[in-house]
Amino acid sequence: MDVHDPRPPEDSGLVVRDLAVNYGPVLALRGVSLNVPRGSIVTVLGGNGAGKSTLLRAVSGTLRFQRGGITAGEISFDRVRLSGAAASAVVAGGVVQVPEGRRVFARMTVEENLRAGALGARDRRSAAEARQDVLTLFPVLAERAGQRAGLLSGGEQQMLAIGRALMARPRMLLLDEPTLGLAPMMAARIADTVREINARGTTVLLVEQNAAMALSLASYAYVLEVGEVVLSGPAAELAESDEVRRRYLGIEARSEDDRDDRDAPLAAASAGRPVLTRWSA
Amino acid sequence: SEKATGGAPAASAVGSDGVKTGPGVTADTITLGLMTDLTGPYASFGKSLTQAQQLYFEQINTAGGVCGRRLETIVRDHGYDAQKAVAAYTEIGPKSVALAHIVGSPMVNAIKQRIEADRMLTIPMAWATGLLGSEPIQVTGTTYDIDMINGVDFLVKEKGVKSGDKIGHLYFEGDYGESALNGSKYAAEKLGLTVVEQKIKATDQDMSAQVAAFKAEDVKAILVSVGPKQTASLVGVSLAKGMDVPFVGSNSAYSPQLLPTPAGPALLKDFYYITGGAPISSDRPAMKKLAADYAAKYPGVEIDSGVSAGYAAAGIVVDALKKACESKDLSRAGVVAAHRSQSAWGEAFGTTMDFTTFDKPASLLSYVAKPDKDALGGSVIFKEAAVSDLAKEYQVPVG
Amino acid sequence: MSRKTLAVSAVLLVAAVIAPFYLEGFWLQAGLFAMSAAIGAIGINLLTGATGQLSMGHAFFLAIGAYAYVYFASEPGQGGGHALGGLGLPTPVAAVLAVVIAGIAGGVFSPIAGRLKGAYLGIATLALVFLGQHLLFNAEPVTGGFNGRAVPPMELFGFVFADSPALVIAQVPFGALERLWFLGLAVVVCAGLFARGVLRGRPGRAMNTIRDHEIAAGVMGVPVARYRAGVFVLSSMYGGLAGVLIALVFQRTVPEYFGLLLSLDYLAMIIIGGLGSVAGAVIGAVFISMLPQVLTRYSDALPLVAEPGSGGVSPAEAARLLYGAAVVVIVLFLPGGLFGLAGRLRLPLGRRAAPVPATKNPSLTPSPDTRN
Amino acid sequence: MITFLELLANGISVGAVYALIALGFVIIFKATEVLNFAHASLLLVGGFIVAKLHASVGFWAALLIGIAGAAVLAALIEFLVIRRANVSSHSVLAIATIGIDIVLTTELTRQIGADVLALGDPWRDQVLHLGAVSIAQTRVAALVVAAVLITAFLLAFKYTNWGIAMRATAEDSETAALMGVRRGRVSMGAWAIAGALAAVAALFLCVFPTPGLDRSTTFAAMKAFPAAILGGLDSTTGALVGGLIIGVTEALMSGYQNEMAFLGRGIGDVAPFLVMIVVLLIRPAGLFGTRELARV
Amino acid sequence: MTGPDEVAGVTGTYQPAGMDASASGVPRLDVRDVTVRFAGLTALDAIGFTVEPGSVHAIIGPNGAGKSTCFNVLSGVYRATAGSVRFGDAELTSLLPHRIAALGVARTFQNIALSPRMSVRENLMLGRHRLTRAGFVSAGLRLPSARREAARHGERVIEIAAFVGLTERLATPVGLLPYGVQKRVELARALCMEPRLLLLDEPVAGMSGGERREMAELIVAVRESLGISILLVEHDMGMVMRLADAVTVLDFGRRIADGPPLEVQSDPEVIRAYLGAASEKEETAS
Ligand SMILES: Nc1ncnc2c1ncn2[C@@H]1O[C@H](COP(=O)(O)OP(=O)(O)OP(=O)(O)O)[C@@H](O)[C@H]1O
Ligand SMILES: Nc1ncnc2c1ncn2[C@@H]1O[C@H](COP(=O)(O)OP(=O)(O)OP(=O)(O)O)[C@@H](O)[C@H]1O
Ligand SMILES: CC(C)C[C@H](N)C(=O)O
Ligand SMILES: [Mg+2]
Ligand SMILES: [Mg+2]
Repeated sequence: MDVHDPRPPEDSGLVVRDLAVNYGPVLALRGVSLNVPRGSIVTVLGGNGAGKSTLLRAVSGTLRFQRGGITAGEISFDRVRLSGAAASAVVAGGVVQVPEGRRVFARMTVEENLRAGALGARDRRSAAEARQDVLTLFPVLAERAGQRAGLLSGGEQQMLAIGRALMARPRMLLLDEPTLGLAPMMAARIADTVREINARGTTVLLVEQNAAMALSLASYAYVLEVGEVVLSGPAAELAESDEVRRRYLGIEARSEDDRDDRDAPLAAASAGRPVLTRWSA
Repeated sequence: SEKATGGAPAASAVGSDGVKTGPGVTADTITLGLMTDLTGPYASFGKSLTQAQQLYFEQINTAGGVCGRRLETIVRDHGYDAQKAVAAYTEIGPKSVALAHIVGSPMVNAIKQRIEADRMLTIPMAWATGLLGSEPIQVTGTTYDIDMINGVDFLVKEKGVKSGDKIGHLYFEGDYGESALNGSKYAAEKLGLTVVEQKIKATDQDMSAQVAAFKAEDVKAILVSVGPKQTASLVGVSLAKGMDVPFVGSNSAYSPQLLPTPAGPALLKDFYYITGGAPISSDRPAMKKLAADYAAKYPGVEIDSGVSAGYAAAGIVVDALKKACESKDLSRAGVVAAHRSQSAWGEAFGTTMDFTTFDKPASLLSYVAKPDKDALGGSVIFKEAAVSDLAKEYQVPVG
Repeated sequence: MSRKTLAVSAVLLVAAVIAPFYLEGFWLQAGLFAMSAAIGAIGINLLTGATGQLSMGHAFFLAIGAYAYVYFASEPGQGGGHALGGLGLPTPVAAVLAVVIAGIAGGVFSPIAGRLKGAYLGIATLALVFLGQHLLFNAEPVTGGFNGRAVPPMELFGFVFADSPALVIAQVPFGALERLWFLGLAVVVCAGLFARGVLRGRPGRAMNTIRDHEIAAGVMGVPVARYRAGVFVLSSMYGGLAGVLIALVFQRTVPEYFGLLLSLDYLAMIIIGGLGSVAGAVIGAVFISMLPQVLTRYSDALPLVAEPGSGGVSPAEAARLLYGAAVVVIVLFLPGGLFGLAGRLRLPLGRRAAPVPATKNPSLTPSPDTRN
Repeated sequence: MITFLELLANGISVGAVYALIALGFVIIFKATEVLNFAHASLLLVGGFIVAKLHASVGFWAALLIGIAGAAVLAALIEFLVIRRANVSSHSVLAIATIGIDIVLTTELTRQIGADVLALGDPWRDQVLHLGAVSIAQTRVAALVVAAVLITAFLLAFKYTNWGIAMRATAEDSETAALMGVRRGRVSMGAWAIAGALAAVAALFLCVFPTPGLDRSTTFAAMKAFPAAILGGLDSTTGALVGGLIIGVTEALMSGYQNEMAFLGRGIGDVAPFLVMIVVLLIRPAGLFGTRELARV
Repeated sequence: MTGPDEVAGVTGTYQPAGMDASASGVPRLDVRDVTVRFAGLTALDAIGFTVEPGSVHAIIGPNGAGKSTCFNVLSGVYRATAGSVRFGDAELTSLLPHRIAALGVARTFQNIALSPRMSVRENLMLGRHRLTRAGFVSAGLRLPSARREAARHGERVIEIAAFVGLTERLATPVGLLPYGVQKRVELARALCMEPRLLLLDEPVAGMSGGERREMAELIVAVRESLGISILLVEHDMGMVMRLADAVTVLDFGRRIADGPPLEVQSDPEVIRAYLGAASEKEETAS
């Protein structure tokens, strides 16, 4: 894995400066600044509702679909301004997102989903090539080419979603929880894939609940809480921090051995949980 | 409480001139209701009716009014919708002494009960047989069945249809079509003909299937009791498919608006329609005057059968009011009674009507009219008014 | 019910009770149309609003109610040139039976209603309207064909809801409309309360879940097809009840009335009033049924609206233009309908939950294929 | 037998017109999942423009303008209403199109008034004789046009990027946007095309066997509903087959009305709906429609 | 690979604290030779396993292995092409979903399937559907019986909400809640059915580490206090290892392993198909 300078020049790659986003009355992001240097993998961690997906939507220009909007700040990719641009312009600029929850086109076949991915591609001729790459990466998609995507299993759909995004041959990939619901082996595969895609020169911004995996992939990490960046630093450093371990890795205390933690009996009545008795009626 | 309710019979009063009055009549005005169709399928007809009647009332007012009172009108558009008609009647009924016209038999049917309860003289602009049998309701001239009987008679006498032949009848679902069908079936039975029925809805536009069916039965003539558009399609398709037979329509089956359409030539060829009221192009002085007055008041407006029909209907109402005034009773019941005392009305308009009974059509005389591009109103008399023997024998089903 | 809603309801009720003493017949009749429409709209809101089943066949069930009442209540006789059947039952019995028959008609349709969704169900129910009118025109011994039939006035414990015998209360002559007003009011209130109970109770939850996530509903123990059919039957019964009332107001049934436009009116009502609630249905019903009446009545005073026959926009046209525009405007700007608007205006006063954000797979007709 | 063939030919030829109208429903449904009730008024607009202009600019020019006009109007509907509506379901949008239809139809019928407007087509009332059976030339033209257009759209939906973009947008416009699809363009394009189709359909609906365009023309569009549903709302093939089935059913039932008098006269208008109901009982998504997928 | 007999031997040993499972009315779930075919695809190929009363049984396997399909068969959403599922005396394969629910089989969904505009309370009350009777008439007329019923079950809903930690959220529309909380609402709704068998499809997917832990504790608490059987699909191997008494592994619709967690975890076939070589070091993290 290539080690980047943790503080790269501010103007290459994706630059987000002082971003504020709201959904109607709900303020979802406040003063968020981050930087994804060209060629790197950067991850954003955060609990549910922290605003991770919102951040990606802001970059992709799809906030308005959720009745949201950017109220302040700027986003640019390789010095091209993205804030305010239409979603199609962002894609044309080489920034492609794999949305949270897969969102495959359920009624279209796998093949058609892949073709949809190539719609916004800058270079139509390379679509065939891209398709070849995707099918090599996920052979199951070739097997299921004619099946309607809605009938794929969750993991298969996730592969399709990533494959679909790769069809546009992005320069930058935004991944929103790509391993959600994936089997461990598949999650590992996805991790390898991300690494591989990155190695081919695609910049990656990764949003993950699976913090361990994300931190192992990324060179730099940001932690988002309730719409604000509360922590940031080189991924390896963050992985060592107590706060991150407790909240995102689900490990109780630093000192405890991992294996012990896992084997420790889960206390049912922990934290004063009320007891539920059987209903008798 | 000063509440004016539609339900309760309003008290009659006697005015200072000794004339008994009721709803719709004050010391100096008489109010007539017009329930017309200005936005529905018969909008153009309704418009002509309304304008012709307003012309008539204006002329009467200029000449001093009726019984020392000015005639006023309240016009309500029901758009050929029964609920709107009911609503409109509730609104204008209590304020009117009579309804100078109401378009469409479904609308009349919808408020029939109330008209009878209110004893409100009403002139329907519809000629279904079902409208007979109600004292305050006066259908003008013939009903559709009489027209069709006279029409079949015309086919046999002048168009070479003979006993044993089949004739087609294309008709609308609803009382218009079905009362016309009653007439044709009656006449056919008497004359040894067979009727091939084809019932359609007002929304049907293309008569190809019906023509095919008629053709299959080898009909010798076709009766038409539908709307003008369906007539045009029927006639056009028949000729195009080489079925060259005479067509005889009810009075609502033709409209001069059809002449400029591609079906125009076909209509001019062998199509006739039967009507109890003379076409406006007929050379009676009353008609000529009406045409002139109407053109003067509404310059550039097309004249159709609605003009003469509406004008005559207005005349019926005004004459009833005049008669009622003579007997010093302008209450609704008084007006109906006065109206029912006339046995020979309308000579001037070309059809003499007898109003003394209400379970028979006021007249059995039908004209045969024929489309004509150049004539006023788009049609001319082809055959003067006559009653067939069949029509005289015919027992009108009343109910 | 909060204290405020209670107060508002009380005021409305008092106003409704004293109305006949002040309003002229035209308004009473318009009010009765609105009441009938309200009942029908509550019914279709149960189906379309709460359960997510698009129905364009509501007019059919109104027709069933109206004609069944007439048939059950009339004595056999002659009319329109042919024999008319009738059972001559006491009118309240006839009314109840009419509602039941409408429900049965809905039940007969349940193999379709239980299986179809969305646009497919919408158009399938559209077929009912055409089929219904075909029957009305052709089943003459029952329906009187195109002539329709006279509607026997309702008679409850010897009290006749008709103009005669004359009745004067507080110096106001009480004709058919005044009497029916109270009958209508009672029926609307009962129908509304019943629907409210259904919506807020166990069936209502099941209906909403069927709308939002059919499979989940089934897995949680809701017999989905049976519930769908059941709601369809209930909504048909509301339609039938509305039909009985409208027949009593018209005093005559005519087949033309029960057409496609009537069905569309009902859909417009629940959109304009607000989907899924009783109050929304009532507000929408009042809006749609009063709009043309008001415009016609004040046509002289309205600048845009020309006198009938004078060539401008007639009141009827103006009403339709407004009605169409209202539907569009509400869909665009007031997703909760007028009832939702009322709620929003109340917001500064009362405490209300924040508006629910649009979900990713929002559904009146959920598409379960997306794995949401 | 001749009668049967003639009725069949009639049915097929009317069916072609229904198919054209149904195709309009299908396209918009595919693009936006909306059942477009305003299609009837688009029909009226297209026809109205042709009728008003043919005398001054000639039929073909008028037809082009009519097609353009209806397309623009449809695009406007998309732009002003469909795109902006924030609704909880597609049924609500369908009801919104009812509102649009009411507004447009009211205004247009006001304009048309009581007239019956001829469209000035070149076929006039000529018929084509095939042995003993004769068909109006307009209907032959309609059949050819419908077949060509429907095939074209079938291919376009399947194989062009436009088709893919359209279906993607219909399913999930947000995700489609993430693919770089310009949602506005796609769905507006679909509406415009449907509008254009409506004008073409209006042409065939208002020429020869019918006398011309008038205020009741929109009602004819109602028959295309069972056609579209019967075939499957999201299938172009379905539109064609559905249209033909409805046309033939209607023609046969009307033609053999006498033999079927026990069903009540006028059954010809109801029969299409009955056929549709029967089909839906067996196939809830129509003959060619995609069944809604259900999985959790 | 382990045979069915051994499985029974292993899993049968579990007894919930202070409660005799068989006596508490929780029957055994017996899945035998269930096959599900979709056009051209065999999603489940004659699989079988047994869930002992009161135990936590996990189904794991790669994506698309047929786990959710299996759940769908158990809950009546899909009809099996062949095979039998017996829950006590009842044969489930021929029953509609609501009939299965009536037997006390409850489930959560891989993708949240709540009514977003209804409040948490209403969503939970839906869970009581099978236990309540009020129909259109009694609800419409607000008969006393319906009111009493609503009150009684309302109380139980509050109890369950407290147990799951939703007390504060009862009045909130579900659509407004964060994802993790919605997942808990799903669980609570299933508990509201008073199930004897609880099917949990990826209960912690999409949750952060902290939330996963909480959910796992909750599941343990459910088993402890109710003694019901739990069938669990989960990709979080750490969680499966901690919670499950027995594990069935599916791959391409076939059962490739079945047995106690530790045994299954070291099965080479399972490592090949599911866990991958990386599993040894990966599991600690998740
Ligand atoms: N469409 C919307 N309308 C209103 N508020 C929204 C909308 N989408 C998200 N929010 C709010 O914005 C905030 C951030 O949400 P976001 O989806 O970005 O979080 P997230 O970090 O991606 O969470 P998760 O891990 O659950 O995916 C949350 O408080 C959420 O409730
Ligand atoms: N309704 C259906 N029609 C056709 N194929 C289906 C259907 N439902 C599921 N499948 C197929 O069956 C296989 C098993 O799917 P299932 O959802 O059971 O997998 P899973 O084990 O739950 O996977 P995951 O862990 O990804 O959720 C998949 O290949 C899927 O495509
Ligand atoms: C001229 C029309 C208004 C008459 C119509 N045919 C009817 O009887 O209703
Ligand atoms: Mg997110
Ligand atoms: Mg699954």
